[in-house]
Amino acid sequence: MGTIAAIAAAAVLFLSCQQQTPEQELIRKTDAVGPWLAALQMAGEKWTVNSVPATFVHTSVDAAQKAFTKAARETGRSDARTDLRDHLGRLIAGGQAESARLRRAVAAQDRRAAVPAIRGLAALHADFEALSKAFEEPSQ
Amino acid sequence: MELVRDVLDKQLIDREGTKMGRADGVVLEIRPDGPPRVDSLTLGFTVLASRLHPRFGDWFARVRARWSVRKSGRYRVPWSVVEEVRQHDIQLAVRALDTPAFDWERWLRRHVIEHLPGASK
Amino acid sequence: MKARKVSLERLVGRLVRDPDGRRAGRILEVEAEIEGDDCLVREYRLGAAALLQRLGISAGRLVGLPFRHEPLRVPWDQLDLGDPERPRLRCTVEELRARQPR
Amino acid sequence: MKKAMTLALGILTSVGGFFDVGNIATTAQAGASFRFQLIWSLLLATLLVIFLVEMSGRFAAVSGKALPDAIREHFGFTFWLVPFAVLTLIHLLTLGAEIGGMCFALHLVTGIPVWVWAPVVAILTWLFLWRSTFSTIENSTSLLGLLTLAFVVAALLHHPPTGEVVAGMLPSLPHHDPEKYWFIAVSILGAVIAPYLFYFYSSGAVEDDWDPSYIAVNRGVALIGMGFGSVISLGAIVVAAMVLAPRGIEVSDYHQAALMLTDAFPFWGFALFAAAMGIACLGAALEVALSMAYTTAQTFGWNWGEDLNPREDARFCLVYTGAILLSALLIMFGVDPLKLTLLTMAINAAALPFVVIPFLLLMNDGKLLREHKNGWLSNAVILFIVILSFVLAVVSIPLAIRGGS
Repeated sequence: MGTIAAIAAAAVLFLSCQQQTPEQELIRKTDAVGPWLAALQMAGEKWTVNSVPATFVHTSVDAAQKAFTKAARETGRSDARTDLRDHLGRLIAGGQAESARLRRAVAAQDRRAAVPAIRGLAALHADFEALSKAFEEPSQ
Repeated sequence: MELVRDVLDKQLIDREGTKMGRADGVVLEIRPDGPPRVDSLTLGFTVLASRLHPRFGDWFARVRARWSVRKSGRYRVPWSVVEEVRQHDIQLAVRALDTPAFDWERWLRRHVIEHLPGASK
Repeated sequence: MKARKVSLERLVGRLVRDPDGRRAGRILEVEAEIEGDDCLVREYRLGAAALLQRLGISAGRLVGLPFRHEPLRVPWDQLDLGDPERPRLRCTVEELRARQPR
Repeated sequence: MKKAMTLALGILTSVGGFFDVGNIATTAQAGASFRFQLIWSLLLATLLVIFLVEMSGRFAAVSGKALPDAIREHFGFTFWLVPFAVLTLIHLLTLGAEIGGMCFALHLVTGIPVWVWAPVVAILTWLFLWRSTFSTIENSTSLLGLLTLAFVVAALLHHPPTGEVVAGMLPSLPHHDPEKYWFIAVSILGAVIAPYLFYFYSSGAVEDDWDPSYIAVNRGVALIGMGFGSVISLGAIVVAAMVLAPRGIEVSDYHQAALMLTDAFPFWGFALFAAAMGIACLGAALEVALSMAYTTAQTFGWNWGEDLNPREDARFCLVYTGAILLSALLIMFGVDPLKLTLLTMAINAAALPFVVIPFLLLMNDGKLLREHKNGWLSNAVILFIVILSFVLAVVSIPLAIRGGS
């Protein structure tokens, strides 16, 4: 068992010594944003075709807002380049605005109002994907 | 018979077939004029605690004395009531409910279980 | 000397030395026999082999090692339990080895 | 005839019991983040759990003893204490995760916050245990558990690319997020090889009065039951890979997983997911709570049995009551159910050596099991997978914590 523990400790040390730039670190800490944008888009689409109930969209938006707030905090705290931080900040603010718009449309049972919100989320998601791809950690 | 393998830690069964605890400890009597004999089996958390470390056992006994519903921390089963040592359990000639081994069980039945709805299936 | 009581579970694992202070092994099993109403101790078994015997497994076999050592058997009258913390043989380890069955 | 019934029921139960909150969480994550690439860890885990469940049933059938009972009897209290403590921790955490899963399923349908449901779910679970007998629990939850087959049907409806699914059966290195990849691999191992599963199984076999004539039945239950169970997990990976991955949805919250079935079943998908999750978690919660009570009662030699009246085994009932209460508190105090689940599954994997090795030693005891003891093949397979899971867990847990996921 001693040998195993030693190997494990060595592996942990080795992997934690791999340096990350502040930009990569920020991308990693905010990596929940993209999946949430995509999930809200899907929830919105499914709501418009009656596949999910309105309450599900509400609670999903609430959960996503928490993740957005956390990501915004990380962005504010980060030492990453200003252009990346500004870009991320705009994306997160956009996500907060579009998800709130989706939530209002769903609450009002207004399918037509939901469509632009869903489109907005899709555009933000595409933008986010491109951004994180640009800063992705090189894999071994 | 091997005392560690066949007696220590074995399930104890009472006269009515109720599982009444395990042989948490075995007490030997060292006699001046003959081979040591098995004096009794002991049961209880205090016995278990002192198996981990004697000092832990003493500490546990003090804490227990303050809180427990039992009068004594260890219950002694004299060898004379051991009827048979079988492959998987030890048959005793007592009734579990009459012994201190069931103090907690009795207390729970009387003070908790009886007050809950649907205690019999 | 009058009768004294000793816990089996505290005896198990104790290191036994012979009168010369040499290690004989640790107590790992106690053999007893029922005689009438009493259950009397016949011998003590010392050493790692006794542990394996007690676990009833060939732990060796599990990792592919052959099962080698027989436990050292100590007749009840050859073990002095005057101080249960420090059990002592009444004979030397060599005498005991010479007396082992087989 | 009775044996055939036992076989059929046993298979149903294991299919139902196999798929629980841990499987839902880990397979959804695996499929969403790595598509088919982590199928190998599911297969590896299934292989081990088949061996372990078969051994556990064989042991109970031959010796008439459940594992905790036999391990303490054979190796003594001090030896058993470590596995016992590890099992207790695992039981409490797993029960918390299952209760969290039920609460989340109710939250999905009602929108009422998860923590509000915790006391309701706790009382419901407790009432089930308090009022019913072992076979009622076994049979009702296993029949309802078949709802989880929805994942398999959905997977087939999506026509997954066979080549990629087969390629995922062989281990490969990830193209991105290696820390996440290994952590999910470990969580899958821990979710499938849940220690409570095979400890519980032996107590269940004793409750059902198995004798050596059940050895063949037992082999069938282990192989077919666990095999089918893992097909459901495989279905969930495939669905997540086909529905969530292409949209860029990764699962960091159960809400994201809840959309999985809506592509295959536009009308029923959402309700099916909630129902499958709720029922799978209820079944597992009952088993985990019982398993905790069996383990504790056997450790101390108390009377035990789910078929007895609560007043005949008061302490046994007290243990499951306390366990449900403690675990429900975790959820009531706002612990995130998904995070709790993933952490628990990784701990399961790390705990494997502690709970499997004493069991393995017992299985090699010729005096106890005679001709039914383990062969070298089972020993080798089990040791290999257990050590592998342990190493992976010990390496990946700190990494995942550092990564903040």
